[in-house]
Amino acid sequence: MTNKISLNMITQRAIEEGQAMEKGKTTPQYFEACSVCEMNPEDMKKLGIWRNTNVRVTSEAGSVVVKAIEPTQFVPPGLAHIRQGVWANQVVPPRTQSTGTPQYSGFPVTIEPAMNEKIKSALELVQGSVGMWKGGN
Amino acid sequence: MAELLVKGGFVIDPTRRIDGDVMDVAIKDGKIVEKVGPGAKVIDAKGKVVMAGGVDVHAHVAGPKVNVGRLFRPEDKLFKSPNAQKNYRMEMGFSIPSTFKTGYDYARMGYSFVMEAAMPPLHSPHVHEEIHDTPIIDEAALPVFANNWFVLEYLKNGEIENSAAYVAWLITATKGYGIKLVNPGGTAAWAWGLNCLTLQDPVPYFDITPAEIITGLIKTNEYLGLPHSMHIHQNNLGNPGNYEVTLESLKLAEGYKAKNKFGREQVMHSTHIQFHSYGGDGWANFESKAKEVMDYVNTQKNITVDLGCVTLDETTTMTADGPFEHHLNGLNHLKWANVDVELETAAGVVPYVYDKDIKVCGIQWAIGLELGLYAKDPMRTFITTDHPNAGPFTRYPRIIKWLMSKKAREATLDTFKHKDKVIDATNIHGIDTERTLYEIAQMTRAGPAKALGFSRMFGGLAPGMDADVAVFDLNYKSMPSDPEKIEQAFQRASWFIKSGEIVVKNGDIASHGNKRTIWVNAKVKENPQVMRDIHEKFLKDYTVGILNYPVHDYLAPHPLVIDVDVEA
Amino acid sequence: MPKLITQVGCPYCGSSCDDLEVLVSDDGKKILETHNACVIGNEIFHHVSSPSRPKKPRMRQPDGTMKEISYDEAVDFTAKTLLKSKKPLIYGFGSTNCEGMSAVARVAEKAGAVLDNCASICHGPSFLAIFDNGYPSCTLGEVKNRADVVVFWGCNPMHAHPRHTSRYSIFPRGFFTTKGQMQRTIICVDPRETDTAKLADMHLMIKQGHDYDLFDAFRTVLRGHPIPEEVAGIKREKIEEAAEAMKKARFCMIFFGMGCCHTDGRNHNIDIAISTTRDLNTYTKASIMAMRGHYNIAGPGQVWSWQFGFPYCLDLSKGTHAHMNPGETSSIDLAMRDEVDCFVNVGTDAGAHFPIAAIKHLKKHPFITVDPNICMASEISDLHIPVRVVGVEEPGVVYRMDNVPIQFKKVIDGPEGVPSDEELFDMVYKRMCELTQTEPFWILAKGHAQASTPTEH
Amino acid sequence: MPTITLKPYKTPELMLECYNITPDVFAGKKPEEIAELEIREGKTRVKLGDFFEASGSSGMTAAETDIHIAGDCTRVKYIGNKMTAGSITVDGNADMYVGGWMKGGKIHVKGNVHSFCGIAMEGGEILVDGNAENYVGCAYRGDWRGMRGGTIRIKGNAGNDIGTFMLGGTIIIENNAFIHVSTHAEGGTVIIKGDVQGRVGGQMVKGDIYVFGNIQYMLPGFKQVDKVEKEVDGEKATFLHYIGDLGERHPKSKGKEIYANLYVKA
Repeated sequence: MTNKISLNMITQRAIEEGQAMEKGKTTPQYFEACSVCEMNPEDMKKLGIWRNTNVRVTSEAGSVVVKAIEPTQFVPPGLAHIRQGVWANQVVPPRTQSTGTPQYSGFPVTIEPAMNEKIKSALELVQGSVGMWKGGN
Repeated sequence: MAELLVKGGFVIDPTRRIDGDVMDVAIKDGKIVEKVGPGAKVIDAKGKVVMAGGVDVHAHVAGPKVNVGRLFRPEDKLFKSPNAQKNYRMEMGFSIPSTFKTGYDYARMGYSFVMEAAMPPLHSPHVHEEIHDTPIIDEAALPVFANNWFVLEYLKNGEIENSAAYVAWLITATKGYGIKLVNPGGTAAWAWGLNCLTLQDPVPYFDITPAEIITGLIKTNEYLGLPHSMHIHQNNLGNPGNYEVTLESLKLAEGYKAKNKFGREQVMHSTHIQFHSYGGDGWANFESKAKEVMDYVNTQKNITVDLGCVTLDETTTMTADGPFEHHLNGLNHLKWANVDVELETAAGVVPYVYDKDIKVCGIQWAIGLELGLYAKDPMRTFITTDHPNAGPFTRYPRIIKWLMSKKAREATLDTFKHKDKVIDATNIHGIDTERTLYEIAQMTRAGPAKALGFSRMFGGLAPGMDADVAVFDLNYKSMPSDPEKIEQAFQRASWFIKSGEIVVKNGDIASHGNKRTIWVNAKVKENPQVMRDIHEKFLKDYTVGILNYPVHDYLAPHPLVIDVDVEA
Repeated sequence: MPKLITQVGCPYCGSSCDDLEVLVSDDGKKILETHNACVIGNEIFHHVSSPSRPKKPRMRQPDGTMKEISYDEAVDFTAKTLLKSKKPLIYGFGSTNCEGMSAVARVAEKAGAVLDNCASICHGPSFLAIFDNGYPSCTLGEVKNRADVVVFWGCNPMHAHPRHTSRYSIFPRGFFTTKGQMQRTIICVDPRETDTAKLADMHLMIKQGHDYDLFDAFRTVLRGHPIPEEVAGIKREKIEEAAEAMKKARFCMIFFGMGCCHTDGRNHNIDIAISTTRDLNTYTKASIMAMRGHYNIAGPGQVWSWQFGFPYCLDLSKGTHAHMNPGETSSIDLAMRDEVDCFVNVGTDAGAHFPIAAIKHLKKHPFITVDPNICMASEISDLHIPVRVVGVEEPGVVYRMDNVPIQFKKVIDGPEGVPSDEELFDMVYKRMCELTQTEPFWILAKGHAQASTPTEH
Repeated sequence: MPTITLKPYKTPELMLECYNITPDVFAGKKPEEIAELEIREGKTRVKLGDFFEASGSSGMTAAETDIHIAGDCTRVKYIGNKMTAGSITVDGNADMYVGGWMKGGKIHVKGNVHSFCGIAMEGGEILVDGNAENYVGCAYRGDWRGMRGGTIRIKGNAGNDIGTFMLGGTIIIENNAFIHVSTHAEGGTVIIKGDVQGRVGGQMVKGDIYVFGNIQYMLPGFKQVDKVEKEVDGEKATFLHYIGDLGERHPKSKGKEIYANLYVKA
């Protein structure tokens, strides 16, 4: 299956993420709060997925598997939102337009279903990216 | 602490009417003493001028608006790092120097004290954080009152006692020093985008006039008997024709007499008078009214002024006069910062280039100097630039040069593109007066020290006073032969001893000294109504809790507290 | 008897609420209850007693595991690493007090480091805009007491600043706004229908990334010129209606957030918002404010501005003077361009909040984390040094989003032997002086915030 | 013209800050002296000779001195910093601040340049054969005095912030540009031969912009007033003439408001 959709991605704060972060980034709450991608049901339909399906999000900077959910705050078709944090930052382009601030919002991504792929933990993602992950896959 | 002997210099000490006598100054334990033992370290001041440490009555050196100026002007730092000295903190900025540079530069000029001229009470912890990080020099800060809701309410009802109780509470809570007025009523009006340009303009909602605020705060100040008088930045600053409002405001002091235990004689200090001595009804016929203003000041013993001299630099204007900065921004279109502070005050910041080739700037330059030259009593007329508004404080030596030398003034005038027009609109060209070193010592030391209530501590070299001694490489016998030498000498003191410690040697910083924060602990009779009002306002209108408002002691770790007890 | 401490500051978001009440156990060691805090603030106060919290520095071993070491060893390692590096980067300060920021600045100056704070990836563009165009702003009490039109542009306080709307901006009844929300018109500009947008009287659902165009349309309309039928996905009538509401306000307040800073144009979105505010002041009173993220992230901007003249991205490697140019001296750019050879992460979690590519670059060199908690950065660090939690175990000055300084309290004692940020960096500084055989100065002049008490009067 | 050749032989670990690579500094110096000039790698002070082999000869004055960098300068900042005369040629790429605060002379970079090329330039010429990153011909942070004179020509693409706060001089981008052209400008000319995504002339007070390609998102503050024939950078074409930014303040001359001009090829 090569079902893919191109969306405009933003990554911003959510209260669920804020609360979970203060609990700890290795907690299940943080995982629940941040490893999700909010997208419009219309776009899910185009992609041929239901809500709560794992998807692979790929940008110019990288790729991450997250769970597609229906927006908790309305997102129009064409736009997608991953709450700020470890998963979002796997795909956020580091380019700053020479201002110092990365492109956290407004960058193109492709999204494809990834039903059988596992969502990695925060620690696995971060340690894995610098070759320090000692856990299994 | 070691003993020091400053030997054989030309001593100038107006507090004892000493003018150029060759004498020694003895120092022990941070104080001037009659004599010291043979083991004292000797500083050879032979052929040099010896004065007390300078006292700056009015500068914006610490606090939120100063820091806005620093923050929003990176270009004020670019390629400007002239004084980097090894093993001292970096020194950054020109018109709004970093705190470290501020302390170092004042010390290099032989100054021991600077008054931060406008502290927004809500931001007082910030002011004290910066004062703490300013090395060497002693500092105090004046909280602003003339647009404060409490004060406006009490004065509207003529309640001087309540006004005094509130002022005492606030000065103590903020570790402040006295009563500052900035554009009375006008800044409160600015919260709705308005202003008070005359003394009769009613303040929106509060239904009080600037004139009533001014007299109310003179009365409040004398009720409390604070070391300093009320200190006013008048209404209608910077506008052509404003000298009339200025004279009207000054006249409000008539009939009031100073009541205090600190030797202060004035009831009103009118600051940066240069900005308030303008004639004409527009920029086209803008002219000097320095003579008219100074003629009045000369007759009134209960008024002191400082000059606010324009130094012809690129600088940064900043004032609690919020509407003025908005107005200025409309004229020069550079960046504009503003902060309205809930219940208390406001502030604006705009960069400004005083260009010698612009006629108005030349006239402003002349007005500041004319005021300094027309003054009959140098003990009531102090040198300032309203730093950084009319120019940075590091230009004081240049102002001294201009005041001391007609040749220097003429040389500057000659560089103006519109020299003739400036001459037409001012009197500077016709003034031959040249200030003496004695008068300069009055205008930078003895005078401001007295006006601030410091005459027992600062401004002179009498035994018992703080051992703040500056040695300048100037020959008293041949003044003012070379005006450039005057500027150079005052820019970098040969020696500066602050609180008995050598902090400057050959113009370089030698020590971080023993910096102090000076504040007034004002006590009045318990006033339940005022305390109730304060608690209610904090509960309802402020966004900060009352417990978190007073400045914690650790922020002023080296305090010099002056007790004022109205009851006693 | 447990003790109720009132008017406690909350070390979470830029609202810096200082009206929390914390019930503390008899022995002053445990937090029993918190009142008035939002869910996030509440979490912080309770998290300090988490058993998993480290109480000693941990050094990475060759096999990848972490081993506890003493603070002296940690200080020594940090001092030597900083001295050895050609250009270390010290970054963070989202969660510490100004005392800590000041102590770090002294270390950074000595180390010839680049000193940067979280604004670099957050409100940095707001600084750039303020440099270029100024900042007509006010304190939050002015909003509470006066604002009758409040615009939230690219910000979502209902999520990011949970009590902002109730303390300052939508609901509170102020001196001139006695009817609270009833008296305020709320305008929200956001590409999503956020929970803040749901509270608004007018939601302009802007096409993502076109904020600059929409501001330009507002300004054009305000000057009485015609605009196209639709700009940034918003119909002309709606733009005119919103512009009219802002112009007719007695006090118009614009709050903006990451929707402006994180998207195309960055600083320019804010720059033109500032121009719009300036324009509005021709007609009425208008003010603008950055919705700063952390409770004291305005702090480093203040402290470093008075110490060096720049709020962030300070390159102190020149020795004689500080240099600042975001885009060059900013953390992400330095990382991506391999311009630094040591990374010290203080009071933040770059591991979680930097784009991962930047972390990969920084990990080529020594990587040190100073933070009370285990976080992503600590778990990839060579050294993790725990410190006390400011606002809970450590008092100090913090600057709220409107730059109002608030003197935060401590409510309980920190874990024994764990220093504050300030103490830690003073130790590092002293060690650096020993190693370089130079005189320390200006040290401990302020004393520590520990001794903090207001004068009785 | 006497030429000093610098041949890079070592790649620095960090970036090199070479404020000294200018004809003004090189003039009158022998290659051995030039090799001794101090440059910076982070906080360490190193010598030009540690990274470059210097040969050839310099002229007595800057105007008589040519510098040829025979290699790549991807990790070298500040080439031609504040130069007043003479010339520099770089055979490869150059990093940030090429020709920063430049007053005269000529710089030719045969590869790409990074950001802040020609920052606060006052005169002279910069020619880049490749692409430029962002902030071509911009102002230093916070300064309202951006590029005041001289010419910058980028033969490839450029990023965002071209001519921000520009007051004078000319910038030519021969290919495409991203966003923000002449933002806050109060003078000067920017010519884009290719396409621009948007934000052209925002907050612009005075000055001229020419776009030969397409502007994807036109700002609402620009209004078409005319259609004109013009010869621009040697190319004759018909342009739609817009004025703006109507949302910004504008000075008046003889009672009439002066606007900035935007010309888009019809």
